[in-house]
Amino acid sequence: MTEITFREAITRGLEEAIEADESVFIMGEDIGEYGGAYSVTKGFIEKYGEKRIKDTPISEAAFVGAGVGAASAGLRPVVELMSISFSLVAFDQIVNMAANLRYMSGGQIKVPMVIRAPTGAGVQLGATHSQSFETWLSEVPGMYCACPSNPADALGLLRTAIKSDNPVIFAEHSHLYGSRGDVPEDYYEIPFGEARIDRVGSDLTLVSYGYGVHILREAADAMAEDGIDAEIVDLRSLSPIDYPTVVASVQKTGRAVMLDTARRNGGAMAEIVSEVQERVMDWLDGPIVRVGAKDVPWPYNRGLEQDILPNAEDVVAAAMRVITF
Amino acid sequence: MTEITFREAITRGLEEAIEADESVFIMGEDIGEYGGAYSVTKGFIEKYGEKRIKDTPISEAAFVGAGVGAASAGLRPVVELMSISFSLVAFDQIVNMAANLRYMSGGQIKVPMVIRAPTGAGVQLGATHSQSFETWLSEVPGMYCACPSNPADALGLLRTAIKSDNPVIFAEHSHLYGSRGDVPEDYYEIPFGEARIDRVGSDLTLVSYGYGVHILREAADAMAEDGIDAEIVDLRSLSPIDYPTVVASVQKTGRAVMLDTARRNGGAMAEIVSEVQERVMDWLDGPIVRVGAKDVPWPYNRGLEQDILPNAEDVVAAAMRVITF
Amino acid sequence: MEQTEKPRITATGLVRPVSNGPAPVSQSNNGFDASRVPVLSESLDDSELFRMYRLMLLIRRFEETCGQHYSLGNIRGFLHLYIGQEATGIGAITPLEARDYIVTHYRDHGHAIARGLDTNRIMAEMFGKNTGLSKGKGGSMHIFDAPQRFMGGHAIVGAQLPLAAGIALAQQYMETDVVTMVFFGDGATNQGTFHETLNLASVWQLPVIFFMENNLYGMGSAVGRVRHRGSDFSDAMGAYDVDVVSVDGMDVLAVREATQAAIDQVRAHGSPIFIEAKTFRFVGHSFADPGDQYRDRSEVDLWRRRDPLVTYPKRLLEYGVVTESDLDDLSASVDAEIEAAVEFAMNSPNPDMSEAFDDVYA
Amino acid sequence: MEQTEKPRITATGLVRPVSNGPAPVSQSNNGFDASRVPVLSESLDDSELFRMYRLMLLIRRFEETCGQHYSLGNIRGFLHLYIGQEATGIGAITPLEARDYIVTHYRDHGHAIARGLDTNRIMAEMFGKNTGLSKGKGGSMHIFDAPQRFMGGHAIVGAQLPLAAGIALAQQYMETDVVTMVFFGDGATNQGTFHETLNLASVWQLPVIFFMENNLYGMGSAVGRVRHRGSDFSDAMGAYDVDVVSVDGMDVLAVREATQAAIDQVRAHGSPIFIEAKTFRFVGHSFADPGDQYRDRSEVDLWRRRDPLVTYPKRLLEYGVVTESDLDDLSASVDAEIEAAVEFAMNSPNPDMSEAFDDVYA
Ligand SMILES: Cc1ncc(C[n+]2csc(CCOP(=O)(O)OP(=O)(O)O)c2C)c(N)n1
Ligand SMILES: Cc1ncc(C[n+]2csc(CCOP(=O)(O)OP(=O)(O)O)c2C)c(N)n1
Ligand SMILES: [Mg+2]
Ligand SMILES: [Mg+2]
Repeated sequence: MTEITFREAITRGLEEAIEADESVFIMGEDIGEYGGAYSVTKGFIEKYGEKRIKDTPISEAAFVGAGVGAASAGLRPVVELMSISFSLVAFDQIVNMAANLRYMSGGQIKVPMVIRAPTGAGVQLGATHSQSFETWLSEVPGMYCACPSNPADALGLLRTAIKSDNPVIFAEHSHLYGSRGDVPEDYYEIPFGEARIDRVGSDLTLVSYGYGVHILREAADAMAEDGIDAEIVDLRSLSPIDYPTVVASVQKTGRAVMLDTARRNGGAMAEIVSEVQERVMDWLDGPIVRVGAKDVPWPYNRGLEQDILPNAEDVVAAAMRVITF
Repeated sequence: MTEITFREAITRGLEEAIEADESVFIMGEDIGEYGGAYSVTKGFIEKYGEKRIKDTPISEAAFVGAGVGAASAGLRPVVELMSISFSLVAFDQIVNMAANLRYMSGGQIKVPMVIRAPTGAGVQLGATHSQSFETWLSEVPGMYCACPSNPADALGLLRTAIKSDNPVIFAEHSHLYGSRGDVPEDYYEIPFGEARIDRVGSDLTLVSYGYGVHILREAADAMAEDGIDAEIVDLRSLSPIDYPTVVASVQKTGRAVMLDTARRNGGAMAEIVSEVQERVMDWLDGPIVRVGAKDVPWPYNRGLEQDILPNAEDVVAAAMRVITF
Repeated sequence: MEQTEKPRITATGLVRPVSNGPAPVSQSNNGFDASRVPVLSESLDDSELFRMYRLMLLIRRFEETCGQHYSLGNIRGFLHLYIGQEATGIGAITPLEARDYIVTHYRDHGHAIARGLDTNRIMAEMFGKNTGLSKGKGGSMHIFDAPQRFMGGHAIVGAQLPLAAGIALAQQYMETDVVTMVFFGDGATNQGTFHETLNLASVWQLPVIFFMENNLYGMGSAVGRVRHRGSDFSDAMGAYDVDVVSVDGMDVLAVREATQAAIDQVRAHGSPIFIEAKTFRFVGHSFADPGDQYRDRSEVDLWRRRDPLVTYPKRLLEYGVVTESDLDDLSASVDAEIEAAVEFAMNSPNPDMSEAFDDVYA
Repeated sequence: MEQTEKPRITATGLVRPVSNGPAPVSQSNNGFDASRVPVLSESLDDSELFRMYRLMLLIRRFEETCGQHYSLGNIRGFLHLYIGQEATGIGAITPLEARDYIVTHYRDHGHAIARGLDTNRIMAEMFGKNTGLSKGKGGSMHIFDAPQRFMGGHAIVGAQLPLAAGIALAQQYMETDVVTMVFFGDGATNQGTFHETLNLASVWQLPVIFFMENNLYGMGSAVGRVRHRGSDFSDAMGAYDVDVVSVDGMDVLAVREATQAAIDQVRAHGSPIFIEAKTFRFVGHSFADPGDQYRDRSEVDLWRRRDPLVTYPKRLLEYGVVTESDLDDLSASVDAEIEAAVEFAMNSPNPDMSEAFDDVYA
């Protein structure tokens, strides 16, 4: 095990892939000479050259679509969006092209492309720059969506993503880049659709992904002090969702709180809560309570933004509602 | 009361608004000389002229955004998208501009714009042309989303939409244009967020909107033959959602089935099911079961498409699951 | 068909780089021997000239037959016929090599047939059958044949352009000499993807041919109503420093020569070229549209007088490439092929319900 | 400042319609009296010349102060400084009338100050305070002042262009003579909205000025790396048949004259105009970017030598519009205004938590 940052894990995953597979290349705005908005690809262009590291114009629709085309012709593009907020200008290329091509063509065309994008609110970027569109994109059949919460998962999931013959949305919460964690020395991959029990507990199940897992840990620690033993499920991918693991945990504890760092309204947890209550209603000792950001656009002011964002206290309060139901 | 078609109701609503308010104009692809892809604006350009009826280039991002601009400068544009599937190329203008402007500006700018769009699958248009993006758009704070199921509601909701000082997504299921229904002679409006009890019943609650309500009616009729008395809630708007009405009905019946004509995975009902179970878990005699289209892209073949689409049988089967829980 | 010597004329493709100003330069006349004029074509032998006509007729009859089966309810969804534009598609696609890629929009059957895809399987796709090229999942607007490098059939206006740029990028990356040709209409030039993709292709010098079929209308919108400068697109390319070829899309040989020259250039030099062919659809935008509301009968008639299915065989006869009886035989053979295709489509099974869940993920 | 007679020179705005070819035509010299050369400006009186300098200095000091408060954590999010581009913003915005609209991107404080918005409230917005123009909800990238027709501050590259077209459409619809001016960078020209909006403005002949501040870099991307033809955008406008004005963005009087001519033309005739001002940001793209990784120190130095905050006051001194002591007074007054703005922002309350839920719906 070596401790590295989340950023370093992504960097390592990309470098490995570039070095191992000639067909892998990276494309995005300012990933080359500038070194990437979040410095993930710093030094890449000097090391791997302009063929493998392609700086693009500010034309998300065109270069995401070009990624789809290159993938359909045999390459393995890893496309970086500077922010998942900017995916909107390329939404047609992602949702209607990348995800549908294989099906529309009766299986003739495969699209082995990864779209990496920083996601999430909390750094005061305001309404248009703080979005979490992985929640929408994870609902599109034909694509996968990975949302790692720590360096080891980031590396393992990124390996899987780049090897996948399907388009993958790889959502990196911007709060995580500097966070540290142990990464195994030996090569490993983490398949999509395998949630991770981040913490074993018996009183209630907490479910989230990405940065949300860190909030859950804080909440679980706080509850532990009150003698409440929470289990944490880190989904690791929003598509597919590992229902067996979620359901098993809920069956064990009988209670669940599910957390989105995105807006609660229409967040990824809406789907999971609906599905889980439908599957195991009779195991539930109370409603499944969702926590997420409040239903307003993202404000700039720090106090307002923090107030809108969900935090550990919100999770604890939700847990108490379930426990005292 | 006069019986008119859904199409005629929309046409009437538009004509009324054009005639009553100088600041209302209509903009979209082929709405003028061509008469509109679904003939809603047939004859308008001859009647109202090119100023009020603006044919646009195939530039959804630009003309939706121009609608936002015109609205922010005092007009009341009604923008027609030829299909809600095409909203994707304008998603940034809708989601990040139309919906956020008011908030980002601290309330200084209002955007009284209606975006009308035919929606829904079922006419074999394949993966890219059969989408139901009102489910996503209804999740965006700062916008409303209306989804009428019949001519009277269409007219009443459209009046509200055009008078609203907020952006409104007005989703018209394409199956409905030819359907007929009675419309009151006297002027009326239907506010957003007021669901309609389409059918009173006591055994279980069926919830949907738009074309889904017609499927629910068929299912309720079938169940009635088996002595099951279903109540139907027609949401009429997906944003805001009339939770008091939905919740009251579920409290009364203790059971609910919720239907999307969109894909079940990530459909509008995910949110509503999650919310309702959280609010009234203790009133439930069984899980809330969702019905919706299967989780694959839309195929062209009629048999496949019909199989993927939800129908009355699916609703009945879901109802039986709840009832026999 | 007879093989005796015959007079020939040269096709008149107008080929010019935009930076050279408006003077037409026919790049196809290199090594041209004046003593042999008039000729029908410098570079094509009779069998190829005849094959092109066969494909044109195949498209026409295919499209007419599709119309009938749409009325019968055997074909559904949207059906965009290519009738009137055959000379463009045949002239553009026949000079491509098997290793070249084609990407197109929803008005795609013509291109599919021009590419020589199996008529049976195209028709079966129209009928939504399991034997269709896209197993019945794509339909009329989404014809794919990956082994033939026919990469769709795309129904969102302009969406196919980035895809083509990406395929061309892959060729550049893999250092092949493969050309990617992408078709789109005049209306598609109003989508942001058109601009973004041209810029991308230009700044990266991608080996792609942007082939605009300017049929003067995007659905019901005449070009001049949605574009300030009306229907001449050549100047617009100045923004991208992309070479432009303008050609008469009703003249199959002109299109072929112009396109061949463009293909040769792209294959050799790798940079993008923009071809504009002026053409016309004789029918409505889709089968639902009578096509007479937004354009005058007289305009349609004018173009119909230039119907390539009339003018081209006339030239072939004039220059002795074919005889009347060749044409009769051809007609019968084409009819037989279409009939067989319909038969094949009719008799093919629908996909099994379980197939709805296939092909979502690899 | 003294009011005696003084020599003047004419500013050198290069104003030409694209169709007239490359010959520069100064449209601002109508009625020009050769006997009075050199003059500083034909049309602006001393107080206006001085006011422009005051605004320029106000921007510079405002931006520097914002940088300090970003480092202190009082300003957060992204902060895009306008330092180096002041001459462009002042030259472009000062000739607008109060009834004209301005739309811009995230690099917007300069424009806001040029428009004469309340410095206190701009600063308070940067600090996220309740007294900010957008009540603290917008921040640096989203400055709005609707009564002053300052319509943002937009952070998605290119997204503000359709908005501006729509505002201009409303003016055409309501038959006003109001001009809408929209600012964007060189990088924004690579977004589809740029193309779509120019076409829309052109086909509908909207009264809008597209004002490109070409600072030669979009974040870390030099224009030539993302655009085949590099940094000369004039030709690109041929596609839209939109008149083009190219101007030296470091020369505030040149920008002002060129823009005034454009405004007059748009106000009178209603059709769109495209202005390109070549300028430079002396600092990084945002405060997080040192700005030295993707461009040479020497390039930055070259531009810094043309710093309008040095060259313009020098001219004002040379031509006797101001004295050294006027400049000292001005500096003190600007510092006092900025200091007051910081004071105001510091002392203003944060929005109440309940306000998070206001302004979502009308
Ligand atoms: C983004 C988008 N907007 C609108 C449509 C509807 N539509 C389909 S074809 C078409 C006209 C396209 O015209 P053109 O590009 O000239 O091609 P043509 O049909 O003439 O071959 C329109 C508006 C669409 N499919 N996609
Ligand atoms: C659609 C979109 N893509 C990317 C970004 C990130 N981004 C913000 S500013 C910028 C550079 C824009 O450059 P330019 O238009 O030249 O303006 P400048 O910053 O030089 O004033 C980029 C890439 C964004 N905000 N929106
Ligand atoms: Mg056309
Ligand atoms: Mg720039």
